[in-house]
Amino acid sequence: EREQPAREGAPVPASPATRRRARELGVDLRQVEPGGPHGRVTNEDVQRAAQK
Amino acid sequence: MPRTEIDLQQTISYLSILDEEGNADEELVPDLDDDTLHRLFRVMLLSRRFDERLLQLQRQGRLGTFAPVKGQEAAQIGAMAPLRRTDWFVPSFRETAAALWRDTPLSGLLLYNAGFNEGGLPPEGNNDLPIAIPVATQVPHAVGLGYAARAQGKDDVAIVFFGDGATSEGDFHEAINFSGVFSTPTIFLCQNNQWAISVPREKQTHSRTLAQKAIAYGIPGIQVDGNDVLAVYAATVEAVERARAGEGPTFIECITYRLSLHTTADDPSRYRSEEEVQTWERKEPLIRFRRYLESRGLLSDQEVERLEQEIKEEIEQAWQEAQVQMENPDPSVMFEHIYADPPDYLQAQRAAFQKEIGGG
Amino acid sequence: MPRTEIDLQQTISYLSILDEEGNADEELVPDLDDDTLHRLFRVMLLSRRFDERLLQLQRQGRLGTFAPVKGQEAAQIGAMAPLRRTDWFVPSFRETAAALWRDTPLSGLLLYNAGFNEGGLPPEGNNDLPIAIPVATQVPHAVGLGYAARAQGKDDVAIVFFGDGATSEGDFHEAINFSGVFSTPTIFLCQNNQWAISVPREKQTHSRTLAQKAIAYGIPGIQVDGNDVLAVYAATVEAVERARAGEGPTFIECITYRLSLHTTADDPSRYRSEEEVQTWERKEPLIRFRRYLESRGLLSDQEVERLEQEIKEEIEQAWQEAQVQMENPDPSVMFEHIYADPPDYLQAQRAAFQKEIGGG
Amino acid sequence: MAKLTMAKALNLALAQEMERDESVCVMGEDVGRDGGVFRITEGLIDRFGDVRVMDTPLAESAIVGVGIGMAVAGLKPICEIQFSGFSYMGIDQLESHAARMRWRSRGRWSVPMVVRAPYGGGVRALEHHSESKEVYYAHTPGLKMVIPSGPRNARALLVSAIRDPDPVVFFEPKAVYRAFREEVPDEEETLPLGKARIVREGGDITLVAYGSMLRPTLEAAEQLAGEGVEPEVIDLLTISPLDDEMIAASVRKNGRVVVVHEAQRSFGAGAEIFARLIEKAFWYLEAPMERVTGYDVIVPFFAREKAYLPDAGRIVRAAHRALL
Amino acid sequence: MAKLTMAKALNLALAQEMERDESVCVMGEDVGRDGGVFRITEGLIDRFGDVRVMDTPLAESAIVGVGIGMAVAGLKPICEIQFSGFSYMGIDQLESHAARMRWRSRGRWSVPMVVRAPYGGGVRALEHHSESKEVYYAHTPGLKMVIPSGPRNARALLVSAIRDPDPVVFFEPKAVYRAFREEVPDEEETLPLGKARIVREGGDITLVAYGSMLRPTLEAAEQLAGEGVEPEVIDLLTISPLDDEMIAASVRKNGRVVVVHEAQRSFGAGAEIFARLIEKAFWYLEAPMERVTGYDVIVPFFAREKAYLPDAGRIVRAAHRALL
Ligand SMILES: Cc1ncc(C[n+]2csc(CCOP(=O)(O)OP(=O)(O)O)c2C)c(N)n1
Ligand SMILES: Cc1ncc(C[n+]2csc(CCOP(=O)(O)OP(=O)(O)O)c2C)c(N)n1
Ligand SMILES: [Mg+2]
Ligand SMILES: [Mg+2]
Ligand SMILES: [Mg+2]
Repeated sequence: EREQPAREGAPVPASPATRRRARELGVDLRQVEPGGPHGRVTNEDVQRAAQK
Repeated sequence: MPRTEIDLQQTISYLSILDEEGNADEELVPDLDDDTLHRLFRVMLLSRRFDERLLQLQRQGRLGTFAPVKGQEAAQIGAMAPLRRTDWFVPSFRETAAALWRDTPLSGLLLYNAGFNEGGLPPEGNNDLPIAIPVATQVPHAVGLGYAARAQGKDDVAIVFFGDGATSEGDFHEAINFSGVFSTPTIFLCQNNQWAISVPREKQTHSRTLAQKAIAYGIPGIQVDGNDVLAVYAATVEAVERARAGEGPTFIECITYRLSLHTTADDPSRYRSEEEVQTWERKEPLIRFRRYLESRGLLSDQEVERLEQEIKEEIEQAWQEAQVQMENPDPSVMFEHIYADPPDYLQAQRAAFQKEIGGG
Repeated sequence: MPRTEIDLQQTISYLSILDEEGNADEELVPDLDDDTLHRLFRVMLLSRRFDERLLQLQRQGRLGTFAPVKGQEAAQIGAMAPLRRTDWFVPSFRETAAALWRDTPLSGLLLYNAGFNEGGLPPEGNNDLPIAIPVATQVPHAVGLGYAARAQGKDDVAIVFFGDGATSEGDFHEAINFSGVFSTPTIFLCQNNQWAISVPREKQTHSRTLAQKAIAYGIPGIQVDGNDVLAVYAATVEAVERARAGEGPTFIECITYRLSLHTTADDPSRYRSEEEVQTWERKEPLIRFRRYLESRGLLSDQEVERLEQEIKEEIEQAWQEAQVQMENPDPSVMFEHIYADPPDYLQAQRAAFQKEIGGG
Repeated sequence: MAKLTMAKALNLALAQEMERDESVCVMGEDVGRDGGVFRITEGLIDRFGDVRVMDTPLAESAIVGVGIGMAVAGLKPICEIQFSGFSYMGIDQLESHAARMRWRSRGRWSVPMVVRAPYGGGVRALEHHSESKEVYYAHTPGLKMVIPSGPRNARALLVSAIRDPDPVVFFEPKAVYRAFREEVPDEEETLPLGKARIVREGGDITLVAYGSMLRPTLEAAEQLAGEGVEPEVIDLLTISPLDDEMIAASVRKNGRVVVVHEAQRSFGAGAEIFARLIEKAFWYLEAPMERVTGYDVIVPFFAREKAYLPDAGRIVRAAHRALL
Repeated sequence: MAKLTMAKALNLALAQEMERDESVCVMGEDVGRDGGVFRITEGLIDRFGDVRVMDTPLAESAIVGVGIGMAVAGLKPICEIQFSGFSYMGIDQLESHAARMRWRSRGRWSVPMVVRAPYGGGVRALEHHSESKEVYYAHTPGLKMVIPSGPRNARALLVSAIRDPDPVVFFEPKAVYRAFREEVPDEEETLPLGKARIVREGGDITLVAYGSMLRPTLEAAEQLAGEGVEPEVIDLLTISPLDDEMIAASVRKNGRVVVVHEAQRSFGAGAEIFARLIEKAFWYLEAPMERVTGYDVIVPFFAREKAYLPDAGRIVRAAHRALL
């Protein structure tokens, strides 16, 4: 795992399950504040973003 | 004590009945009725002409690579003829002549050579295995088939064909050794056509004959003039009788010659001389057998002409039939017969495939 | 023409020099100096006692499964003795006696039997291959080694050991055939100990002898009394001389007997009789050779006693050494020597492994 | 019912099938008089004779090749290869003919044969006697690859394999042959090939194993349960065809998975399981899939066998990583 | 520089290595006088003689086994197996000895051998002549498995394989042997084993291929580019050891990947690539990974060959799915 700054087009690090939840909740991962290691967006991050 | 020679209790003999000129040693001519003699010639001629037609079609790009059998007609047909339909025929990849004796439809062989799996279907009612390409790997199959026949209380035998090159493979060795131990009714018919692609017989093995390899297994071995259909027939009859009587296997080395190229992808001029081929052309099997039959009043020029015409039409008819079957090859045929019952994942792949070729 | 017998131009002989009572055919006794005769006996005795100690240790659970060599000491040591250090020794899995002739450290053999990869290191300066377990697969290696020696302008030979069971394998066949074709300086030393686990010699193959299998390859074959170290030596000397002179391979069948079990995981009472074993015990190699040496004034009871003591200490010493090396086996040794240069992924696995065993 | 070892359970399967169907025969090195080096075929030659129970010469390619001929002629040969590490000598006959005969002959001929061999490590055996190359056979269309884990399923799967109309390669975990006993019904029992089974249910993480690796995986499951994690344990039973639906359903539920096999890691069966899960459960993966496997080394001589083989500790640690 | 076919490029590699190092020899069926059925060894016997260029008897296990002996003694044999479908007869010698000799002898002996064979379909060949079982060798520790894609890299990789101190199995895509020419330097050139190469850069999706599948993959890349998608194409070159770092770096960047191989799908090399990506790029996967492969059937006789082999259309459709 390596640190990398988010690039235009590069994937936001997240598990496939998190991506599915984001899609289901209408959340754009690129707009979510990542709370996991290495800039990873977690399920909790998505949940939080959806509730806003 | 001084060295003592071990008595091996077996010898290897050479058998020849019909010489190159078509003169037969009458005492040795096997018991064959006129119809069978005629059929032997007809099928040898059919094989020869079919081979020529296949070569033509391959050069035109209508058929794929195949292995011509020119020169080996007597060695194959003479060996196939003593067998019953229920006896097992285990070919390698060059046994077209033997297959024709077994009434294998020409259209099926054409389909096979045109790259259609449908061409692999053995003729109904025959105990024929399909063409086997990895050299010598079919030899153990004939041992198992023979073993099974005896276990099932049948007196069927199994004949397996293979070349000189095949005798160098481990499967050849393991199979014949099994056969010797279990005394299976298997006839090991070696088509020594002097070449294995570009490797001449002398470089394949250091034994003077191939027949003597039988001594390694404690089974009878005999060498015959493979271009002499009567000798091949006689030796095979003996082997078949021994096998049916429960006396086990026999190894028959047929000395013959591959008059054509190894396969249509081969260029023999790279490794053998035209003189050698000419020398063997003079010994080829059809000429001498025709002369013999003529001397017996069983064949005439007109009869041969008639046969040629009949054969030509038969081949053309088969080619027409094959071409009909070759139109619109349903590619999903490739999913058939992988298992008796296709598992789910394979059915899913077939469905996905069908969707893709349907348009996406 | 009538069948003609083919002259095979070779025969298979049987050689015996020293009979069961220890009487030698003086005309045939090979040229061996006293030191070598003495060493032959010493190593045979060392092998016998080491075998017994290994069995003891295995029954105590200190060593794993191994293949005892009891009864085959003459067949192995007689065959190994004519070779130089630079000649190649290609064992199967039972050649402990031959390995001891080659001064293989006992501690290494003990380590191997205790399941340590370190025990596989061949002795320095020897052209010895490690133990080969898949039956007959080592036979082609000796063909390649011999071929290379000649290609490199050396006169080294290669001797390969294998059993009666091994002669049924395809690799045996393919290898010897290669050797015959390329005339490699390879000695094929068959230890016919009458059994392949529970399969007796007669069920392994239908040939009366194993030596006659040489005829299949057009190479010389000889059968010898494998419990007669002088006959084995003499036959091997001949084979070595032929090979060194560029005259190619020889097949030597040593008639011997596996006096012990197949491996320590075997129970011979299930498939052979005690009477048979007793019959062969009477023919075993050490007794007759001892008598012969005594008759030559080269051995006495006191000398044998001294040897026994020396050997006992040598074995104990080796066992002590081995046990020291067996303490604290570094498990990461399993990552060594997979490749000359360990690729990244393997180094990563080794690091991860080291971390796991470190504690987490 | 009786409590049988796997060795005895396999013997029961063989004996009952040979009794039921006289075309069934057994062939291999030392299978007759000796009853097989692991005694799996014990007693069969006395019961069924030496035509149906063949002590063969030492020749694996012929054991398979002659078996193929016997099968084509209508027998049902069960070929024993003494150790899976010697099966490679027969792989050409399996790939080139056993797997193809039905297809090549357009269904005219078939090869209802079983090739069985003890596989895997854990019994302090010699080199080549602890191998686990099931992938060679799983990657070969026309074959099936089956690996039981205990006495009862071994018996049931072997019966199904014998009755299967196509060639089945049957690897028996030698470390389990006599490791424990289990109730095995006297009356015949089969299990369908190609179906895995859930050995332990749980909603937190899926552990997939087969063969001798089932036991350390169940041990690991116990440890995890003690930590408050509920693992679901799946025993594959058949490697090919793979029951990817059962595994995928479990992973879709749990989101986290550890696959365990003693075979070397790279290009091992675990990779294909991962691939199927990508194809069928991708959107439910919460964490990277883990595989606990043999290292990419040659199986070491037995003094280091334990270090090579996956154990409960390694599986638990992998589960912890998957639960992050 | 000259524009060479792959066949000629391989021939160049062999000739130059044999010139440079007299321990290098060539052995196999019809490799001498005939120059090999694909003429890869053409001219070598005239230049180097029949001790270094051996026309062997018809026996694959011995070709490998005798080669092992030659290698242990210090020669560098390049064993030709006439078609990869016949290599299974030699796999026991490869797994049991070539792969193990260094390890078994604790580094005393080694087997610097190359076993090369034409592999794959696409040339309307007979049964068994279009096989692609690279996984058998990739799953065998101690071996390396290399598959070039074009003339230049074939030459460079073969030189490296010959110089490699360990056994290398070298599969040559026969469909590419004479399919096109490429500039190949006269002076010697090598490529490191175990390193893939990026053939085309792109930021939208990663396409991984090898051997004869590179061409349809590049065709697919062209089509995708025409649709406004920028594919990155990686040519593996070596299957084992796999350059997972290069593939993972690309997938971490692109998030979407299609793997292409003609080998059967299940337990194929694509599965291991998926597994490595799970291990190294999991968090960057934006869609299920796709694999475009041969079906899990026996390679059909050539009339249906095109339907079996992956083509640009199938690859494009898989890319579309991965881009959803
Ligand atoms: C195991 C194997 N290796 C290589 C080949 C390629 N090949 C096809 S035929 C042939 C020569 C066979 O020689 P022989 O046994 O004498 O039969 P012939 O071609 O002369 O009929 C070879 C090498 C093959 N089919 N199978
Ligand atoms: C290819 C292979 N198959 C099976 C075995 C198991 N096995 C080990 S030794 C042996 C019998 C070998 O008999 P033989 O060649 O006579 O040698 P011996 O044990 O008598 O020395 C068998 C079957 C093996 N090691 N290799
Ligand atoms: Mg073999
Ligand atoms: Mg031939
Ligand atoms: Mg023996």
